[in-house]
Amino acid sequence: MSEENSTRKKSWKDNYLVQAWLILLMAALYSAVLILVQLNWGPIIKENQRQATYSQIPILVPNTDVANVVEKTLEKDGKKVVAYQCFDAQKNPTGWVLPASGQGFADVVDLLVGLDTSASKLTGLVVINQKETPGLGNLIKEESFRKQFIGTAADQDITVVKGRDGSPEKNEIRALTGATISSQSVCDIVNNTLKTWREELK
Amino acid sequence: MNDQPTALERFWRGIIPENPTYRQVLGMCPTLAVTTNVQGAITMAAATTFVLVCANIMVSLLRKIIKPHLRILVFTLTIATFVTIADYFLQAFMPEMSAQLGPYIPLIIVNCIIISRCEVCASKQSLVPAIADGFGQGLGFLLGLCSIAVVRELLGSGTLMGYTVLSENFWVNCGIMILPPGAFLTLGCLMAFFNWIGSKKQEN
Amino acid sequence: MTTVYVIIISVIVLLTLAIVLSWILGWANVAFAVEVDPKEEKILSILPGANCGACGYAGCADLAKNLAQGNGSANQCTQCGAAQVTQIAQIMGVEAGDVVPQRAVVHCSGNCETKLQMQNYVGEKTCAAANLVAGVQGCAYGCLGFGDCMRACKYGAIQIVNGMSHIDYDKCRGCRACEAACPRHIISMVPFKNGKMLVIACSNHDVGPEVKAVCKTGCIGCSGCVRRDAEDFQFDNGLPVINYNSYHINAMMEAADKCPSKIMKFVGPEGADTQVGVVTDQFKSDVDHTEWLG
Amino acid sequence: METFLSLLLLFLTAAVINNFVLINFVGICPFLGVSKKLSSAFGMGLAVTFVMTIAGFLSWTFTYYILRPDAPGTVWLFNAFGVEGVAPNLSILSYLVYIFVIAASVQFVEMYVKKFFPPLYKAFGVFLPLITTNCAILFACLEIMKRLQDPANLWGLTEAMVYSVGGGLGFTIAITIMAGIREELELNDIPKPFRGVGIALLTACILAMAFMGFSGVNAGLSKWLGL
Repeated sequence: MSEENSTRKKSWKDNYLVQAWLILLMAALYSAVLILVQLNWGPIIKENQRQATYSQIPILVPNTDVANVVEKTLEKDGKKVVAYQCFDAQKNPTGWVLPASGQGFADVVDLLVGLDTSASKLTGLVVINQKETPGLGNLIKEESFRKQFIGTAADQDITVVKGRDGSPEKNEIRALTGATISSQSVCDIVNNTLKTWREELK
Repeated sequence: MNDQPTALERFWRGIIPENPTYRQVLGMCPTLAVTTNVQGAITMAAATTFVLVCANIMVSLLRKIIKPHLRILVFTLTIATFVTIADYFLQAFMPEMSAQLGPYIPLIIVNCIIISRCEVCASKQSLVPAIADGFGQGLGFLLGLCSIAVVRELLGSGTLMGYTVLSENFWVNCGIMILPPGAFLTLGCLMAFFNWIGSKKQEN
Repeated sequence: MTTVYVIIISVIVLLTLAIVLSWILGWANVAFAVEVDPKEEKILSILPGANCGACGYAGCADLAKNLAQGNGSANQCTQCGAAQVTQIAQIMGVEAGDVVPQRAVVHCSGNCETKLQMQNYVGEKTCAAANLVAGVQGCAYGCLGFGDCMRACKYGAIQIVNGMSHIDYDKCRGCRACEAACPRHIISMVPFKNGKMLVIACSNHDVGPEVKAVCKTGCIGCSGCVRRDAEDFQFDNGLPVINYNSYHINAMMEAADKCPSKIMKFVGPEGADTQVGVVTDQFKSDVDHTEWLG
Repeated sequence: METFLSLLLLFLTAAVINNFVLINFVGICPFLGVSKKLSSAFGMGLAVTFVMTIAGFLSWTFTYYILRPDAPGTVWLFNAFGVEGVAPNLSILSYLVYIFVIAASVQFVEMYVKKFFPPLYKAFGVFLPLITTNCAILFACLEIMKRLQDPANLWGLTEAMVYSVGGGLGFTIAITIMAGIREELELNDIPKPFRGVGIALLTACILAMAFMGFSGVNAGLSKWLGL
C-alpha cells in the first residue's frame, strides 16, 4: 500500500479511513446486530441468572414462597451484600438467604447459606460455583456433605473433624476424605460471612 | 479458480484428510479444555461449527471487496460478532452448559481453525464450497473433540453422555483424566495413535 | 423508538473506537515506517496471516522473513494448501533457479574399518547425544554415523553405510535439512556445476600425526594441493578448501590424483560425468536400503 | 499491608497456581509451536507478558467506563439520548472491542518498538503479531471483564494489572520450562508416532501434574496471612 501511495499524488482516496471503509461499515453493522441480540436475549439471560439463586431458596429455607422473597442490600465497613429475606405464602417470615464466597482449594467458591428467622441456626447450604478437584473437592456440592450444616448454630464457629462423624451439637462437620482443605474452606467461608453479616440480619 | 476443490471435496477433506485437530493441529485450547465430558465437547463443536459456517458465508460473499491487507481484521470482526451471538444464545437458552464452558466460548474468536478456513477457503471460493467447508471442518472438529472427550469421560468418571457405563462396583475412576494432565495425556496418546495409523497407511 | 436510539448509541461507540484506533494506526504506519524486503512482503501476502505459530517461527512475518532469506522450506506453513506452497516456492525459487543446484556433501570418509573406534557407546543412538560425550570415536570431527541427517532428510536421500553417512544424489533436493541436523557441522552445500563434484572428504583440522592416529583416511594437511593450484584451493586451519567459484576441472583431476591421503573425492549421482553438467533428476537410484550401523 | 498481601496472592494465583497454560489451557498454540528453542520461547513469553499488561490496562479501562452494566460512560450516553426503559448495558460489544483493542495495540507496539528499539524488537518483536490471536491475552481480558460484572465486588485497576502481569509471567514460566525440556528431548530416540506434538503434549502432561501441586497453596496462604 505504502509503495503505491508514495509514488502517486495524495488524494482523498489514499486516506486510510477511506481505505478501511469496509471495516468501519462492518463495525457499524455488527454493533447494530449485536445490540438487537442484547435487547432480545438480555432479559432472558438476566432471568436465568436470577433463577440460579431463586430456585435454590426453597431448598435453603423450607416453606418459602419464592414470590414473596425480598432483596435487601446490607452495608458494613464499606462492603456490600444482597441478602434475601424469605417469607412463606402467608407472608410470615421463614428465614434468610445470604450469599457467601471465598477462597477454596482451587479457585473461589460461591455459596448460598440459609438461616432461620433470627439468624441463629443454619437451615441449609448450597454451592453455586466451584472449581474444586473433580472426584474429591467437588463433592462439597453433594447433599451428604451439605446436609451436615443444617441445624448448626450460627453464633459460633463451625469446625471440621477428620476420621469420625461430627456431632451437630458441637458444631462439627466431618471432612470429605481426601479433600480436607475444600471442606475447611467451606466452613471458613461460612464462618467469616456469618461473623460479618449475622448482626445485620435483623 | 478451476483448481480449487469442489464443495463435496471440501466437506470430505475437513473430516479426515485435513482434520483440524489431528492433521492441522489447530484449535488446541478448546480441544484440551472442554473435553471433560461428551456433552460439553458436542456443544463446543456445535458453537464452533455455527461460527465457522456463518463466518465462511460472510467472507465468501465479501471476498471480492475485501482489501488483502485488511482481510485478517475483517475476518476477526466477523468471527467475534458471531461468537458473541453464539455465546448469548447459550447463556439465554442453555445456561448450565454456558456456565460449564465458561470463557472457552468467547475464546472461539481466537481459535485458529476459523481464521485459517476463512483464509484458505472462504476468501477464495464461492458460497456453496465455503458452506460445505464450514460443515466439513466443523464435523472434523466434532470428531476430534469427541474422541478425546469419550476417553476422558469414560476413564475419568465412568460415564458417557452422563449415563453410567462403567459401574462403580468394578471400576475405580481415574480422577486424573478429568484434570488438566489427563487432557494433555489423552491428546498426546491419540495424536501418536493417529500418526501411527497414518504412517501404516502410507507404507501400504 | 428506544430500540433505534440504543442501536445508534452502540454504533456510535464502536465506530468512534474503530475510527480512533485506525487513525492512530494509520499515523503510526507513516511515522514508524521501516524498509522491508519486497520478497518478504510478497511471501507474507500469500501466508495466511493467522500467526498461529505452528510452523515453529514466531508468526507469519517471521516465517516470511526466513523464507525470503532462503531458510526453511516452502511447505513449512501447516495452514497453506498446495497452491500457496507452489506460489511461495516460486518466489523463493526465482533466485535459486538461476544458479546451479546446491547439493549436500558429507566432509568425511571414515567408515567402521578406517576410523578408530574407542569405546562401546551405550547412550542415546543419535549423533546429537553422542557428540556430547567424549571418546565415542577417535576423530573429534568426523561422522558419528548415528544418522541424525538420515532422519532429518524428507526425501530419503541419506543412508548410513558402514558407520558413515552417504548421500544419494538422485534423491537429494538441497533442502539443507541435514546441514542443520548434523551436530558436527560436517555437511555443507556444494554447487553442482558438473555431474560429479570434487569435495574434501575430511573435516579434521589436526596435524598429520594426530589425524593418522585416529583415521586411515584423514587429511594430514600436507597442503600439496594448495601449493599446486592456489586459485582453486585455499588452506584454512589445517584443511584445504575448494574454491567452487573458479573450479578448474583439470586442476581438480590432478589434485584428486596426487592427494596422498586420497581425501579428494568426486561425488555425485551414479554414472554422472565429472566434466559435464548433468540434470540430476534423470538418474535412478540404485542404493540399497542398508541397515545403518551405530 | 493487607491490600499488598492480597495483591501478592492474586499475582501468585495468576502466575503459578492457576497457570494460564497448564491449568486453564489458554495459549496452547504458541506453547506447542514456539517452544522448540529456549531463546525464542523466552522472547515469546516476554512479548506475551508485555502485550497482556497493555491489554489488561485497556480492557479494564474500556470495561469499567463503557462496557459493564451501568458503566458511567454508558449511563451518560443513554441519558444524553434520553433513552428510558432499557437498562444501560453495552456489554455485548465487549468481545468486539477487546479484539479491536488487542489487534490495534499489538500492531502499534510492534511498529513503535521496531522503529525506536531495534535491539528490543530483535529480542521479542517478531513474536508480537503472533500474539493478536493468542487466546491467553483474550482470556485475561475476559477474566477482568468477569470481575467487573458484580457491582458489589469490583476489581480496581491495580488488581487487573497485577492479574495480567501475573498471567503473562505464568505463561513465560510455562513456555520456558517446556522449551528447556524440549531442547533435551531433541537428543532422544523417541518412538516415531510420538515425535513432534505427541511428545510435547506428554511433556505438558507431566508439567501440568507438577503445577497441580500448587493448587491449594492460595487457600493455605490466605489463611496463614489472615486474609
